[in-house]
Amino acid sequence: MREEHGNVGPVMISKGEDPGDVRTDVPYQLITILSNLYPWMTDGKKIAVVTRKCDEKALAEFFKRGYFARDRVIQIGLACNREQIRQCRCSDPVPSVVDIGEPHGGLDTDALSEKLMAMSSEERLRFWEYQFRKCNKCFACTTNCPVCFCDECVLEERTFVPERGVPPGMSFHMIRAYHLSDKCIECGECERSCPAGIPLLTLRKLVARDFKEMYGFSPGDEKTVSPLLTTLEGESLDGDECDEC
Amino acid sequence: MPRIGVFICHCGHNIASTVSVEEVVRFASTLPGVIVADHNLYSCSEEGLDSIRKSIEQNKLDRVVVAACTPRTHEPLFRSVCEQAGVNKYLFEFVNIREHCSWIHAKEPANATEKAKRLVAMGVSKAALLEPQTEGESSVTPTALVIGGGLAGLRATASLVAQGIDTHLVEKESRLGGLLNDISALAPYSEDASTLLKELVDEVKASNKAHIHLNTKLQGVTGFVGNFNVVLNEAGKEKEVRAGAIIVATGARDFIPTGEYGYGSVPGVITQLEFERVLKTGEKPGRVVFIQCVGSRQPGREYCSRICCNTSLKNALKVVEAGGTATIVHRDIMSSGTVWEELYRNASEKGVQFIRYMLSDPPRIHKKATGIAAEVYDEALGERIEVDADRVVLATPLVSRVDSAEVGKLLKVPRDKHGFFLEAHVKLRPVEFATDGVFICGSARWPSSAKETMSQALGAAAKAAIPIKRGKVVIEAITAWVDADKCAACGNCVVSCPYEAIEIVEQDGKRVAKVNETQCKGCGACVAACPNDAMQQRGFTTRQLGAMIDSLVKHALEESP
Amino acid sequence: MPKKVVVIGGGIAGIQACLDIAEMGYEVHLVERTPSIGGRMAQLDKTFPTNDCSLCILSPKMIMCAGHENIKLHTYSEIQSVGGEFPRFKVRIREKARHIAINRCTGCGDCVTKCPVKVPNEFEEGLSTRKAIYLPFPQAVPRKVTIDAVHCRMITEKKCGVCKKVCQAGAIDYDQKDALVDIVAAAIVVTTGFDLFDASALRQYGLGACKDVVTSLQLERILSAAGPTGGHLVRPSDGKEPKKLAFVQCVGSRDAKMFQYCSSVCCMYATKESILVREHVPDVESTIFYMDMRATGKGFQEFVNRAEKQYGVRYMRSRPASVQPAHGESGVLVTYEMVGGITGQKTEEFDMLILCPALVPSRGSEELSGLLKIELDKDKFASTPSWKNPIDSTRRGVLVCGFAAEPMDIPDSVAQASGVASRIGELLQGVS
Amino acid sequence: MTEFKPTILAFCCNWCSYAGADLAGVSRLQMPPNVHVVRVMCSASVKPEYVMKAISQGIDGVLVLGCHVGDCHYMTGNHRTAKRMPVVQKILKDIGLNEKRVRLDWVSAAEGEKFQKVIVDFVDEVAKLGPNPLKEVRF
Repeated sequence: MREEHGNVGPVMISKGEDPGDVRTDVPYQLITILSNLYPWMTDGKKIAVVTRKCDEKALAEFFKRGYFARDRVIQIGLACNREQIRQCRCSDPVPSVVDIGEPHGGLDTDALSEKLMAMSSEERLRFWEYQFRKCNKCFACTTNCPVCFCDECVLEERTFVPERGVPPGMSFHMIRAYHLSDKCIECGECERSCPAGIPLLTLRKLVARDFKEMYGFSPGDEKTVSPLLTTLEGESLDGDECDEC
Repeated sequence: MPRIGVFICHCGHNIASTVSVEEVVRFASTLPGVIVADHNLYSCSEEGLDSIRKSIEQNKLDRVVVAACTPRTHEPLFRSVCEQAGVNKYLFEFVNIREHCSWIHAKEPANATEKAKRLVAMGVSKAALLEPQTEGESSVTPTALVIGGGLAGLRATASLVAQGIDTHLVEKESRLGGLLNDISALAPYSEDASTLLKELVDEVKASNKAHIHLNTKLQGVTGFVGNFNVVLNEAGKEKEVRAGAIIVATGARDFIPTGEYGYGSVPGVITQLEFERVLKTGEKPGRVVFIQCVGSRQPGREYCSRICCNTSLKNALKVVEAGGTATIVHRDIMSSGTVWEELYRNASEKGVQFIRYMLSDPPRIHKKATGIAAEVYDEALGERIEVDADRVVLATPLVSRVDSAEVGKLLKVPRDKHGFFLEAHVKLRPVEFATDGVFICGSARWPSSAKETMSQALGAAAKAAIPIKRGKVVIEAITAWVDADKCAACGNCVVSCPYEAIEIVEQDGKRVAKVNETQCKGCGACVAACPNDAMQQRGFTTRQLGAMIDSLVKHALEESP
Repeated sequence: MPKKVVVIGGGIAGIQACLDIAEMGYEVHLVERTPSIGGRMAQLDKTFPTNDCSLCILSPKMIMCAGHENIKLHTYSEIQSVGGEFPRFKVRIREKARHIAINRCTGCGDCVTKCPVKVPNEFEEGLSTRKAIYLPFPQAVPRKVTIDAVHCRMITEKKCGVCKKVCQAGAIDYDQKDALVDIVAAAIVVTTGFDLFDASALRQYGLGACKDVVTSLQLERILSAAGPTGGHLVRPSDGKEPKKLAFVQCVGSRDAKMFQYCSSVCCMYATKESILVREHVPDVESTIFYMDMRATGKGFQEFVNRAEKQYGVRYMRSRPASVQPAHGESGVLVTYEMVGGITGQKTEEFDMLILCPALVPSRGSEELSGLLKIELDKDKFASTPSWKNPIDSTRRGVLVCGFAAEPMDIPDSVAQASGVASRIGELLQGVS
Repeated sequence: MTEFKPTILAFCCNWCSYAGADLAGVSRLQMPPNVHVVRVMCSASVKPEYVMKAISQGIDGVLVLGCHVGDCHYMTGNHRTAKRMPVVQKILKDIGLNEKRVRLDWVSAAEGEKFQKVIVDFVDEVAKLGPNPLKEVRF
């Protein structure tokens, strides 16, 4: 990242080029940018990217789907500072290899999540209803999301989100929550980029917690397959056997 | 804009006595895209079909909706009418307002009518989005597989090989013949059961088309009609065979009493099958009392096992012929038809005694100094009488085999609440399963006499032989396809497909998923796995199903009072 | 050239046999005596033990049969003669004159509306009338009218001709003659089914003498939505809704002087009908007089238990000794012996009595057996003595299935009919 | 006040649960007229998106019925349904809806009575939950 004219933006530095005065204290979804760049890297050369822990997980999701060749992406581990961790309510901020920065421990709790789950369901619904009314369907959340892989978004289909106007209906947010349930790496980019200030990261965290409880699975590990894609092997369900047989 | 015709069936009174068909017709005619809405007393009658055919032609319809009974029985019929009138058969949509409406809401006609309207609206909204399809074909492995080497399996195998079809016969025991091995004689035939059985076994063994696998169990089945891959476990060794069709002939076993009538405690109290073995030895039977319905036609096991009365009649006659005496203690003598009724008459005439007991007052068995006494309340006389006996034979029902559950699971075919296999339709498809290419015969379906078993085995053999003789099966056009523009090649579909029919390929410089349609069986698992709207199933596209939901919302929530 | 098979009888057994034989690749000629296929099953309202609507499940099969490329229907036709031997039987079929150009008739029914002659309707078991030109029932296959030459005034007296005037298709042909069709058949299948024994011969049961005594098949028609009463349960004498019904089993069957055998299906259809009447008239009470309750098929005993517990059907083990008219025109008095400890005779009044008569081999089956040179058993059903091939008659290449061989229910008939296809496959394997 | 009659959408697989529903019909098993069956080939083809869309539009309850686990006509189709639907239920819960509005159950072709029981129970349960609050939420 480099500051130019008062704005901090991502910068690409070629081999042999002087990196100059770069900054690493501003959170930015570099993996989303990498995913746009990657198809153009037809020369077979490698690229290094500054990766926070969440970026590392996002990369794992890319590798898993065969979008990036593992050996062409070199990770420069960046440990987030305390302020960044606080903003993301991040529980897992330390990359596997720390090249830059001081490692700090994660936070166990997200105050908003706790508050929401302590509410009655009516209150919780009212909360989200208030939040989602602000949505102006700008698709910033999906565009900036590193693990939204589709070119055309299903949420633009009237089949699934029937409301033509703005704001979209609840299905917009529910379907997005479902799609991210087995791949959201909790980078917080959706929440950061949302012009309406909807606490989207909190919704992700709520669903992620349930998902982990049910299936013992968290996204961001290249080795594990999403439980939504596996069979029940060995598991039995209630009502499996017909009682009368 | 589609041109939709909607046809509502009265089904005589079956629908019309609950649902106001006229009201549904009026409503249907207001739905978008509907050119004509009509009704028939019986849409499936020649008259009904003819009027649909004419309406398609006169109104130049390009989509047809019939609201009647269930697509599971009647869809082919209406599809063929569409074809005859020049409309692709996949432009037909079936709405079930009988099984799913009139029959189950018989006491609330107004609500049922409203529901029928909503169901029709949903069907019409789907129909508007239907697209014409063409069907594929797949070849058939010219081999059959028969599971079970008892009477049913043997006869089915004999028939298939006689028709020139290679057949694998799988038997879990070390010898063929099943229950028949233990039976003394088969009424009403004069020859001994073992002579008859040997004749059939020899016939099968002599054919070079019959491949007999003894000590063998079914281990795994994959594939579909025409091309099943079956893994057998032959005496501990795995063996793979391929088959175009499968016949289930796993039979049944006799119920072993759990202490009823002194079984296990009073000597001389034995089951019918044990008595068959006694008769086989030629031992003098002495005084014999047969007790019918032991463990059947009572709470817990309600059914009548069909063959036990006739077996007792046959054995009672044998007892009398051997100089003994026989008494049959029964609740009803189930000797239906000509042959068995004659046997009943013969037994009566030859001196077999019949005493009727009531379920509420079953016979009691006492041990005596010599022999056994059976105390029975005779319903006809209204008196309690005692009969002395050397043996008490308990006629127990046939019950399903424990391992039929496993066979059912492997083949994905259902069983009824008693564990007998459940055929596709109890009246008109007695030897078929709902699953194409898998058939059923003999006592695995329901207790059957030898003669009935033979008929059913021949029936199942015919059903199995048909696809093999035709050499091909048609693949219904419900397979999946990919909208390449929307596909992001995430691979969810590849992992979700149970048939490994999907792969990621490079197409026009883009990585996309591709469906191999001959492998696709049309389950649609990939559709739900796709995070986008790229994966679609023919006849069940996301737009079609989405439209049905929208329609329900519109008619149930927005327009209801 | 595919080998040919002749199937005699277009009931459910014949239809199923045709479909399976045709699917195996043989050419099938179905010979049916009446103007439509469908047989007895077409007359039934519902079927036991699921109460599935009979025509609803039969109709698709009838239509498939008519539309199959390998099946040729010869309706209103009879077997004239049979020569030759297996596998080259020479079968001569007489296609009786319908007096209709079958290719022109559209089945519109204009002629039927205008025809002035009314005769008892066989399909409705005489409960209503039909015209001299008629379609046997609305779902008939083929949907073509037939002129009943015995009753048509134009044919008998050369007076009338209304149907010809109204027929816009020009399909009426009063001078049409019977046509003969010769077929060399590799095999012949007999599926001639059953008729009802005429229970008026047993005078103690009052059929004919009491207006409110009907046969079980008449009740099926009364219960049918398409039947003579539009599905309303009414008794013949006064058209009123009966509240108390009785069914008598084994009328003529299991009878030493009449028919010794058991007709197999009556216990179950009486149970079914007693449930159905309750669905039509909720407070109707039914009593079934029976000898042995033979509920041996899949789900049958459960069906009987349900009738007894849920529908309040009273099962009475007794064979009524006499049936007399009740006071006046309507109702019947049934006298029967009590059992179960309380002995003695009892006379009870019922609003309507339904007889379940013996089901006998269909009319003409004895003559047919003569033409086919097959033996009958002592009950006059076609003899099928083979243990291994229970659908073989006594003559090679002639097969029998369904009720023609022995009393049996629909699924047993259907299983046998499919079996016929296998048996033909076996017999004709390697035969050129 | 009239008793609340929920509107319910049910997805039934062709091989087991739709056949079970047919059997319930043939057996004349009576049940409330609130349930609208959509036939699909396998429960695995039911996109969770359909369920969420229906709930979002105000449908009071959605039933997804498949073959019993192990009996799926397509081998493992219903395994996937069994994995997907609980996630939908959790999302409902997390945004403040009752997760009982979505139910997954298994009905075989032989279980007409089970079908009736599932329908009666589910209608009863959803009726107790009251109208889907999203019905009144028009964004």
